[in-house]
Amino acid sequence: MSEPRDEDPMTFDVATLRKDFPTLQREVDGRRLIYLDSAASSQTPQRVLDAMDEYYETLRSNVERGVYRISEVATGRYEQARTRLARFLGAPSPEGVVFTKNVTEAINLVAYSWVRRRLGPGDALLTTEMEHHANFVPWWHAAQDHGFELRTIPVTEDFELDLDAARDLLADGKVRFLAVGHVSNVLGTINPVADLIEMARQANPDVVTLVDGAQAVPHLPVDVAALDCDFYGITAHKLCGPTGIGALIAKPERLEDMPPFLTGGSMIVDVQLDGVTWNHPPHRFEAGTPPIAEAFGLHAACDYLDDLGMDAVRAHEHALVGTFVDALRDTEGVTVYGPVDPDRRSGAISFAVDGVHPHDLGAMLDGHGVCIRVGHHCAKPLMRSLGVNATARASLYLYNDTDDLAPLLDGIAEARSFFAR
Amino acid sequence: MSEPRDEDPMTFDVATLRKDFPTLQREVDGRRLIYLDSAASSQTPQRVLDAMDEYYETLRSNVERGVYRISEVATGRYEQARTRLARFLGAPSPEGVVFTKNVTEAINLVAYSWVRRRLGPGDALLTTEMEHHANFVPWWHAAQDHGFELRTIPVTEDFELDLDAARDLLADGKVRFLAVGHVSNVLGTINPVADLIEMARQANPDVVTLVDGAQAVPHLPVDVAALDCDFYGITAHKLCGPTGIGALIAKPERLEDMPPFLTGGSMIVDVQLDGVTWNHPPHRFEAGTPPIAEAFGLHAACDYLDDLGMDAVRAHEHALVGTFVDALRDTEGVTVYGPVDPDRRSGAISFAVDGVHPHDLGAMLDGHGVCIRVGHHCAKPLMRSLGVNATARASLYLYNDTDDLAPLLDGIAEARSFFAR
Amino acid sequence: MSMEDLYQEIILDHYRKPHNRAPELEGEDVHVHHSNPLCGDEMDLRIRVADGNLDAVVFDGEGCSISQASASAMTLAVAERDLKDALDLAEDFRLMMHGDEPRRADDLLDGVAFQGVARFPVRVKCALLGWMALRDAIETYESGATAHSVTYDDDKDGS
Amino acid sequence: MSMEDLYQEIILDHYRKPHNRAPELEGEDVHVHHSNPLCGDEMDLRIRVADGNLDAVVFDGEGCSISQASASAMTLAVAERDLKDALDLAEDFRLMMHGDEPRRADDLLDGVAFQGVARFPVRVKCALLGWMALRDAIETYESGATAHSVTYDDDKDGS
Ligand SMILES: Cc1ncc(COP(=O)(O)O)c(C=O)c1O
Ligand SMILES: Cc1ncc(COP(=O)(O)O)c(C=O)c1O
Repeated sequence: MSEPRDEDPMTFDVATLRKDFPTLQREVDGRRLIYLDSAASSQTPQRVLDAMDEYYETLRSNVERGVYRISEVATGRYEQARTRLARFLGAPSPEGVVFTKNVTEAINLVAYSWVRRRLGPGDALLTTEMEHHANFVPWWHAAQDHGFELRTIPVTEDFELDLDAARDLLADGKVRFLAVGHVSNVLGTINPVADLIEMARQANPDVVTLVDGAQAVPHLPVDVAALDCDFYGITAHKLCGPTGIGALIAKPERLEDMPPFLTGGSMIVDVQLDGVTWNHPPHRFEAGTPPIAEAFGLHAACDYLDDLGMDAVRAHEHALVGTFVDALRDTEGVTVYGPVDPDRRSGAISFAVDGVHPHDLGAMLDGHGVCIRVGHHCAKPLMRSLGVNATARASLYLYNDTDDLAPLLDGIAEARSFFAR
Repeated sequence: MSEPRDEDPMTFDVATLRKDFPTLQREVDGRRLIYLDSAASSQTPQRVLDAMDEYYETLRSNVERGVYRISEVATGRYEQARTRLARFLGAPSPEGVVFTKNVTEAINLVAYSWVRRRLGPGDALLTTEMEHHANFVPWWHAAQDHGFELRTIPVTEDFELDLDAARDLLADGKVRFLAVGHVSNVLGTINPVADLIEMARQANPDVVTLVDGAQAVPHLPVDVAALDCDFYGITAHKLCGPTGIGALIAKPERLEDMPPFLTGGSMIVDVQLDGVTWNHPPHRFEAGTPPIAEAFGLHAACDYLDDLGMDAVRAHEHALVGTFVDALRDTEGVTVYGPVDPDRRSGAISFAVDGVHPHDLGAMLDGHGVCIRVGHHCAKPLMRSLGVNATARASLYLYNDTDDLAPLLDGIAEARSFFAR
Repeated sequence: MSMEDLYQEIILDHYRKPHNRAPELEGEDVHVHHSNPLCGDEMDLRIRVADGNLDAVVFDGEGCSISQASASAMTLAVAERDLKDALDLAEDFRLMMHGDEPRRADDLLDGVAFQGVARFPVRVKCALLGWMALRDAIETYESGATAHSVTYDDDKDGS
Repeated sequence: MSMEDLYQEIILDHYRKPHNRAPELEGEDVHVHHSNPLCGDEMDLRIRVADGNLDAVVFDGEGCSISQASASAMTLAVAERDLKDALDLAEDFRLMMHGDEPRRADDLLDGVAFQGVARFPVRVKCALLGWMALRDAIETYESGATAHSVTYDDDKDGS
């Protein structure tokens, strides 16, 4: 992804844009709802809901098989969503776009259809200590069953991946698969994934690579072709889209010789009692009735984000995260876990408040109408490496602004005076 | 399931009820849309759409982790959907209800977490020749990889399962798993699943059983406890629910010692770099962000159907399918594939028209605003046993009525005079 | 989109009285079998080559009116053409099915009647079935083989 | 639902000055470790039994104010009770967390202050952590073992 261009810093008007998001209109105890949990799931603009309604209200039918018009149109629109997503991410062709239910399924697909079928004793899979469980447990589980080695890149004191350690871990050439998160959901760190991929290829030209883009695509302009990874995973509910849909974006040739994962209808071309002919990708990997309405919604989410401009989204968050991080660091008793420099981070900000357990902080902030997440954020290995059991996390998105800061700081102050001796 | 009670035959007014379904309100070429493809996907009532909107518009947040109120409420509602579905199906407890993206995933879950981990050379899995690919290909694929034997119960000339043959196939006691469809999506046949399960248990008391309920639950009162199967699969988009969600209903104890299938967030309680503690069922099997809005929608679909009464739905369709089958059988050049007696069948009616290829028939009917499905209906093994490449299928649901029959018959007549010499 | 756009009289004629429909071909050089199990279409196509030209092309199989009629019209359009020329014509037909104006409308003969099918996306693959089988047969011939079998999925037209 | 319902003064007192919080217990009979990794709660509970009575109960660990305060209040409520009686009290507390009126409000001592927590579903498991650890410790003792470790998921309260 590229940093926002300095000339022509596109911007948007947050106050106007907030009106697009129905849940942001509601009040809690007479206060404006301050939503700082978009890293868990983003709000959904009306336009995305309208796109799904259009399907349900005028085109409700199954796809890929109908000879009647509403089904033909629905099928065309479902396939357009694939093309739209490919374009949104700079993927060379829609043939590499497989719709899944979320990014977790996308990663598991690769774990089952590639890693479990190819890695064994003597091989290694390299991931990192800062992964979300979705990009860690599938590899761990596969390693258990298939006897390959799981290696993890540690995190430095600056909350970045330790690239020297990575180089060492790659040195023996045994790493056949690299799985790395693009942006950490806990630290906000933007990882140098293109560099890591290149480094891995230098150690083993046949290495296959997967990037977990769940926290990157909502916030940064992403160009998967430039990253040159084999697989890239996304999840719609974090990028203004609906629940129930995600995608695996793959190099089409990579899918060509992969056996299917889920099997059933639509993913085969022929079934005899004694043999099956798999369909071509991406259909080979989409068994059963897909999330149709959700694909309409995801299409609209790509439109929504592109209309704002991902450069502008990044520019807005870049400024905002700087403000938030600085303010939190200036608050007595607050420790921020994550890079300080907004160039190196996205909008997920983890922090601790002295003497206040994250649970208590979350409850206190809820009393202020402020929604933050507390806990391990599905990143236990990282929590261990940070030496904490849980953190509080405020995470920003395009509808957040500086007016969301004061309620957060007020809540923290109140929690401190309430709980801390 | 029980046949509708004779005393108090509940009924409903189809004309009124059609107003609940937005897509049925639309016209095609100035004609009322006649939707006869509910076996592929049903229409969705407004109430289901409203339930999803409620989530997106007032409670948009992730579930299972939030300490703030909208997330707590959303989590509670997500879990209520589980309880509601358990009640709808007579399942003993919500702990056995795992939400999936469709029934295909539900069946694959069992294929990966049970069958693939337990069956091997010397074992057999018994299924039938009339299965949808979703309940066939996963077993075939597992058999390929793990070397167990796949046996299939043939279909009689009356379009029913051959129970004598089933008994023979079970006789050697090697069948450790039985997978059978409750209602055929092609023939409409209602299979005697409870009897088959008992028969399989007599041959091997430890047999584990799965019923594919995709075509049963929308149309018949189903009581999974009475069936006494280990696993029962459903898919929401066929039962007035949204796309993007299905469920596996399991005996809770059966899930207890099953390893997970998809892995990632929410399905573990602890991850260390050297070990993982799986969460309890059903959460162990729900990795990643679930289809939240879709669960709201499925809940509303259960409410909608229960308010009508599944006995009434069955009574309505029982009468209607009799009328349709009789009328088609009385039409010159039409052959119906499936039981004649409405007691033995549900509303999916496959047929052939002499001298008219199903594709041409479908296109011609589309010109009359009539939506039917043509092709192999993801049941190639059955097609082979019927000796055809494709059939036309008209399938009925609660919003169909006798006024949908004439347009179908008119279209068939026109197709015959157009195409047949 | 009306039924008349799809089912022109000329198409129905080919469907009712197909040309060059036969289960066998004497002296065949290549036999290809193409199927689209999703539609239930099956097509056997046989060619005989003489002096680099298509000396005979026959088809057989099962399918909807569009696929059968298109194959029939195809056999007439490619008769006696040299192999390269026939491939070029097949490409012209394919592009026409994707909405282009045909470059060689005259050479396609009755094949141009299928232009309207382009507006019925699910039927495009039916119209292409015979042409794609022909292309495969010629390529199979050029590779030195005598038989080939292809199964289509929903979206591919062999391109 | 106000913060005051959740964080009563009595609860905050236990949080700020916990009773029977200690990393060790001389002559301990059972040590259990309970954790709820989803919240980041960890609890070590140690008991010493004399003549069938709880001679000493100490806890240690990390957790939110509710879990720490509830464990503190628990140690006072069960002190010197016989094992069966303590289990019964634990069950009373558990049912209170599920919305029931406590049968033994007097015996729960400061434990009744946690009644309001029942209205905060995500915090119920925090309040239960110490009590469930106690129950486990007693059951472990009765089974003849000396240590046990339990990890909770999101929805279970050990019931
Ligand atoms: C009997 C049967 N089983 C399974 C399925 C697959 O359902 P889904 O595509 O929703 O997974 C279907 C529907 O297509 C069906 O009719
Ligand atoms: C970095 C990262 N990867 C993966 C996931 C999993 O996403 P989902 O739950 O949509 O599968 C998340 C979000 O929870 C995430 O933040």
